[in-house]
Amino acid sequence: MSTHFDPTKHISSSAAYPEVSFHHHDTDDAAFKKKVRKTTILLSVITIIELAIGLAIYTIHKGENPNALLVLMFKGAVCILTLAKAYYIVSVFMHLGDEIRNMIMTIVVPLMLFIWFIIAFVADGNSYKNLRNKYDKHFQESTMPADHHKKAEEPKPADAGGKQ
Amino acid sequence: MQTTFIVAILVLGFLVTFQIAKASEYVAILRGEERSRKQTNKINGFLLLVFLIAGLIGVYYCNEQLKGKILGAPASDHGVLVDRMLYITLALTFIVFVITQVALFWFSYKYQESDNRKAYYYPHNNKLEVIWTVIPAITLTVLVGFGIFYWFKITGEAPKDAMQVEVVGSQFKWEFRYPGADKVLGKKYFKEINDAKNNPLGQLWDDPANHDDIYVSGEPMHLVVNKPVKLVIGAKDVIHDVGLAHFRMKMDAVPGTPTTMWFTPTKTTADMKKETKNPDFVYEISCDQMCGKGHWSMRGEIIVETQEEFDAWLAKKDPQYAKITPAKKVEPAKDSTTAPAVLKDSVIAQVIK
Amino acid sequence: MSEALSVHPEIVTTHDVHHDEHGGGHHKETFISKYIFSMDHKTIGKQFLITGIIWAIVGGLFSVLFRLQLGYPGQSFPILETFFGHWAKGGQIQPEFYYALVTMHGTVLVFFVLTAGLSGTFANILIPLQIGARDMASPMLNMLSYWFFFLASVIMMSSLFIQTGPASGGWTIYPPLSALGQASDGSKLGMDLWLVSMAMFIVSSLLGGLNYISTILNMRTKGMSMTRMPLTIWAMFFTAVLGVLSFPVLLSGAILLLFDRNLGTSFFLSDIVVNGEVLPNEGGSAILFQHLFWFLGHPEVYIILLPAMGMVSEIMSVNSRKPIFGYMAMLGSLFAIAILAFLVWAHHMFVTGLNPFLGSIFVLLTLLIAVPSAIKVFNWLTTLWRGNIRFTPAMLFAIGFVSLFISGGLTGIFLGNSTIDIHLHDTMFVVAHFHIVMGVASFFGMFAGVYHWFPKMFGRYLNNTLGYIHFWVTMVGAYLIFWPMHYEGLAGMPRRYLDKSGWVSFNQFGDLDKMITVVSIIVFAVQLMFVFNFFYSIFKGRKVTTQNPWGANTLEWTTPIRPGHGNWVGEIPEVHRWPYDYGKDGRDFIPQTEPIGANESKH
Amino acid sequence: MATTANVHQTKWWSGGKSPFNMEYGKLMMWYFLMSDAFTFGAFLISYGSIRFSQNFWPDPNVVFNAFPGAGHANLPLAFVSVMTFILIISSVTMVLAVHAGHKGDKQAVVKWLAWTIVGGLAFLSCQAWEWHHLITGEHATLIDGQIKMVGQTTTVNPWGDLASASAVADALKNTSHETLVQLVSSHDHSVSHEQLAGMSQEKLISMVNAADLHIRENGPVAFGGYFYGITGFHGFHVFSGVVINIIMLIMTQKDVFQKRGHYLMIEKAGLYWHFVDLVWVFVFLCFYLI
Repeated sequence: MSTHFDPTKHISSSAAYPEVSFHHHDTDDAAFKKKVRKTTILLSVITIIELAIGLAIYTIHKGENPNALLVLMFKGAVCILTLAKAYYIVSVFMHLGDEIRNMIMTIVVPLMLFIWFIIAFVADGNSYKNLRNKYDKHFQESTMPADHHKKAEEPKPADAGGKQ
Repeated sequence: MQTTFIVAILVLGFLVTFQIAKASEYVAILRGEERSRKQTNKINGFLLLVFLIAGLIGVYYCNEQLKGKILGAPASDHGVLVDRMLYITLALTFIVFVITQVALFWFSYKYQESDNRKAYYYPHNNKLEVIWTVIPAITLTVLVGFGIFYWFKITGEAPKDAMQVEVVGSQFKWEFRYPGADKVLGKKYFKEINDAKNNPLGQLWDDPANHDDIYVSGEPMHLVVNKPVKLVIGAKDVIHDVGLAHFRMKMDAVPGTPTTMWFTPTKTTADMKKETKNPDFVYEISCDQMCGKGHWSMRGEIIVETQEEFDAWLAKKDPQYAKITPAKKVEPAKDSTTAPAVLKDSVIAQVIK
Repeated sequence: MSEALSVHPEIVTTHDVHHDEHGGGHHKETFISKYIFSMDHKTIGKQFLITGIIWAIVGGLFSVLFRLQLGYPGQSFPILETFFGHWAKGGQIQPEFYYALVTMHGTVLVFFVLTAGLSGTFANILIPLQIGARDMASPMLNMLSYWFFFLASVIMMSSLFIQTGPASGGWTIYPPLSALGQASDGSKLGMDLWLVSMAMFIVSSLLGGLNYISTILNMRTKGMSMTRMPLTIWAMFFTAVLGVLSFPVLLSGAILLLFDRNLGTSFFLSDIVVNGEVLPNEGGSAILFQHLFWFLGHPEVYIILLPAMGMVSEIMSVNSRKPIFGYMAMLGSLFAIAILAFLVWAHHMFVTGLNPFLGSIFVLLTLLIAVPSAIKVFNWLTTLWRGNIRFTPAMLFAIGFVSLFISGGLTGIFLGNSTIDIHLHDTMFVVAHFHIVMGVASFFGMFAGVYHWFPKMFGRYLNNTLGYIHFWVTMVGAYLIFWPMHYEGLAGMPRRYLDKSGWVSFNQFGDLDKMITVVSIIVFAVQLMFVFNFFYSIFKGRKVTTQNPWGANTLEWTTPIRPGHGNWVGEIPEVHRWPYDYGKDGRDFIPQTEPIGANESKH
Repeated sequence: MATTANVHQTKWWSGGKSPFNMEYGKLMMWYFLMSDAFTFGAFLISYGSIRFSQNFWPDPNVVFNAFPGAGHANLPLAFVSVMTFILIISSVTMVLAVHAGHKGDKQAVVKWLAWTIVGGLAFLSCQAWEWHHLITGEHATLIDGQIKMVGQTTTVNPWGDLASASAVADALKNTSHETLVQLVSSHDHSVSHEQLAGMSQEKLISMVNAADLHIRENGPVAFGGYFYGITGFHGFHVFSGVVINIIMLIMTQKDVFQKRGHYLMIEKAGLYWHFVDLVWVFVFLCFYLI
């Protein structure tokens, strides 16, 4: 990675332009460590909550009448928690929060593209599912989960664990 | 020999051109670069004007020559919408085309370098810029509005009484399936596709809806004039595309994902033969999506006819099921009705085999 | 340190001292370090340009070959068999060969010529020179960028020589065709090589793009604020942003396709029976690949077009002796185009069974692009208005660019409208449209750039007379080839058909196809003449004797006639004004380096 | 006009200095990570698209329920939470290494980098175990009308919907003798494997307790492709991150950064490492949680 243009030699000599400084200002040791500790704990707590929700979804699925809406809400909650986690990692661990606004914007703004990217792809996937279900009845019958149309035929088994 | 000759001519022409070019460079230096630059400037300014005029005449001439070859009036109701949209767009864009091209070349010619004139320092004019942001925006709103209106009409739900035909593409042929008397296309599964077992589309025989389905291949698809038809489109191997130039319709045939299109043919093949004065006229299905080395020859035909003609044609066809029935031990219709719906069709098919 | 360089011109000296500490081969200026593994952005730019020219000859030759088939289907050209053996059995181009040719023509010209050869060349040459930097942010990565491109070239080139031939499923390589060796010979080894080559190409493009972005943002000389940058630089900047954000998506698609081909996965494959063989794959989506492909593919169109737009703006202003009209509007429209480029990809997929509602949103977003495009055209026209225009070959190509951009842009309004696209999708209309607006127009931008900056690159001029012949034949030829082609498309004639004589609906254009073939051969010959002019003039061209031959304002003309590595001798000049002060206050031009005068009028 | 456009920001944007107050290398790293985010984004979004095109998708709690050394115990998400914590902790050690670099504290940099490398290697080992477990663990699955013992691969997915009893009954007739032996011995431990092997097909079928087996159909096969593809691509990033960190460690040991007077390289390596953690957060979300 080293190039013959080595920036490092000259950074110290940048005193003529005091605003050009490549050093972070959070050198206050105690405050920094406290911030890192806080973030670590926060990330851990969020992860634990996520796991709890994951297990809750599992329990709901095992139950007699899975509540689709509740599962969906749980899943939405997990997504939001994940975004919160991502925010803390980027902002604190990657120090983006300490950069100046210009920098933050050049990173955050392009990420907005993901919104339409995700919506369009997922909507399209969903639309193909609908097409198949409508015009390929065999596909629908052979892949639709049992509780939608097989229920009358057999009781839903309780244990879903895989066998080794 | 001929090739050698052509190459020789080209090389010779090139050498001559190059010598002239080299000489003109020297001449320019001798006569003074400034002077010769001004001269070439005049020539090129003039040529730009010539290009504009010749170009516009060329556009007119080209249209005169070729407008008769673009298939004439559409032969379906949706085709009328597509053509209308096309001509609306054409009218608007052609005006813009002429104005901007004329301005471009005229300005180039008019404002070519001259000692008598100084360039006008004109860095911006917000009012002008707003005007030519707003006008295109409004024009395009109109186009988008019409476009989406027609688009939803064309891609919307087919009428309830539409006849259904399944179209399946594979390298490099089209196959068709008519739903028969029950008007329902039976289920199919690609792993059942087996030409040797007379099952080219992978129909699942335990589905009674399949028993009257009529399979057609190696001959044209037949459609009824003025009766909406809904094509259910699929492919076996790679992506193909059902292109119906005369109906102005098109839809990809994608393996694994059924697609559909519907339209109402408004002219029978006989009508079109008269209209085009071509006794060999036939509606064609072109494959419009690159599908392998035979893509260019993946041709299907459609015959649009009256209801009576169609009925007579269909009556002569046997359902595909009839071709395999003698081989079967059990009476399949009964079998499939008694079998629990839970059973996977493929499993049943396996058992039957 | 180049960072620090631009910050403190005085450090330039340190820079030189610093060189020797590392003691790399670079400083000894051997042939290898100067011309081969050079880290000088100018040399790298020339490497991109020359590699691009070689590829353009190859890609152009392919088009001549398949045009022969299209113009003269059924006719035998024995010479073809001499050169291509069984690919042209009996002197006739075989279907496999035809499809290999069109696929490689598209791939080569879109990626290797118009992406690497155009934006790679001019981003490299112009960015440091026009923003006032000694080199790219990271010259090392910049060099690697070229060599990854070279590697990609070698791999792609090698695929032309294998037994089963190169990829031949169209340059868009839609699976399942591209995923199944059973379905097409071109989908065997050739396709793997295509994908690997593209992966290398993407790495190259990313290394380049990251460099361009950080250089433009971080290394502008003193006074070169963002709104004092020439439009070329803005165009290169948005081009790099487009590349950096969209090429990775193609990389993902390519990786998934490689998996489908070689590891038995089912990302894009489902329900397939090929030649009677039932494949086990279920659950994939063939259309998904098209989404991934066009998520790059559409921005790619602008990756090709934006640099041309930027250079045309600059050249037009210089040669009209007038400021570019509406600098901020030009900049805003570039920005709008860059944003919209990411949002409209599925307009290439209106007839894939795309959900009609989703389709209508894509129609709306697509036609929005026409607004910034219209602004650009009107602003170019106004730039010409009341100018004092010098028709250098570069200027002629710039005018030609605008003409082609109008023609091709307007047909885009047809195709972007899903209703019309139902009829025109995948017909010759599409071919005509994108060749005019993205192919020929971008080439015109590239030619304009080459003619304009050749003196800076090599210290000599290209031969003017050959330049004028080149322009006029290409301009007339481009319209003769592609204008009538629209009519074939309006007749519904599908693209990639090598012989239409068997079709009742499409066999009426035989004479037209002959004419197009003849013209395209002539145009190709004239391009060869340009290539000759290019290489001849590098060594024998008229020498540049003045530092600023075009009377231009931008910084590159403040460097020595043949600038060395580091570009400026002594300090990098400071910038005091925007680059478009032409004809201001009665002065022909005022370079960017000149401080604002006391009595100078405001604009 | 050009000069007055951004008066309040002139300080940053007017040229001659970095508008971000940032050295170019770090800037390039950031933008590289942006583009890498689009690579991963494209993978994950494709996965989403395919998932939304399916009627059925396996419940991750069912798929990922094993833990090393815990035998057949049903411990959904337990192992992956360990992996997640390993990565979070390694991210923290990296932060501390970067921080130590800011202070020029070589010993601390070495210490924290070493821990980060350990964390990365631990994560890779966990992933290796998980892949191995998924690929080799065999599950009785109804495929094409017969029951087969399969692992999770790119071509089969043993986590489909539960098969109906009648389908299983039909499928047993087509099932190979060997598979039947395995099926019986998996829940009937009273008979030895050799004895079972000697029994007839019919006898074995009668011994199979179909209701107890919970045989699943072949699930969506794209699941395996995406799981191995994306976690593999992420694992590749972790691996390259570990390599980068090892290089950084060696360079630190050799006082390269000390001589330069700063530890900016560590900072860039840190950005990469955190990005790997960031991606895992989303992989974790997409594959294990929802």
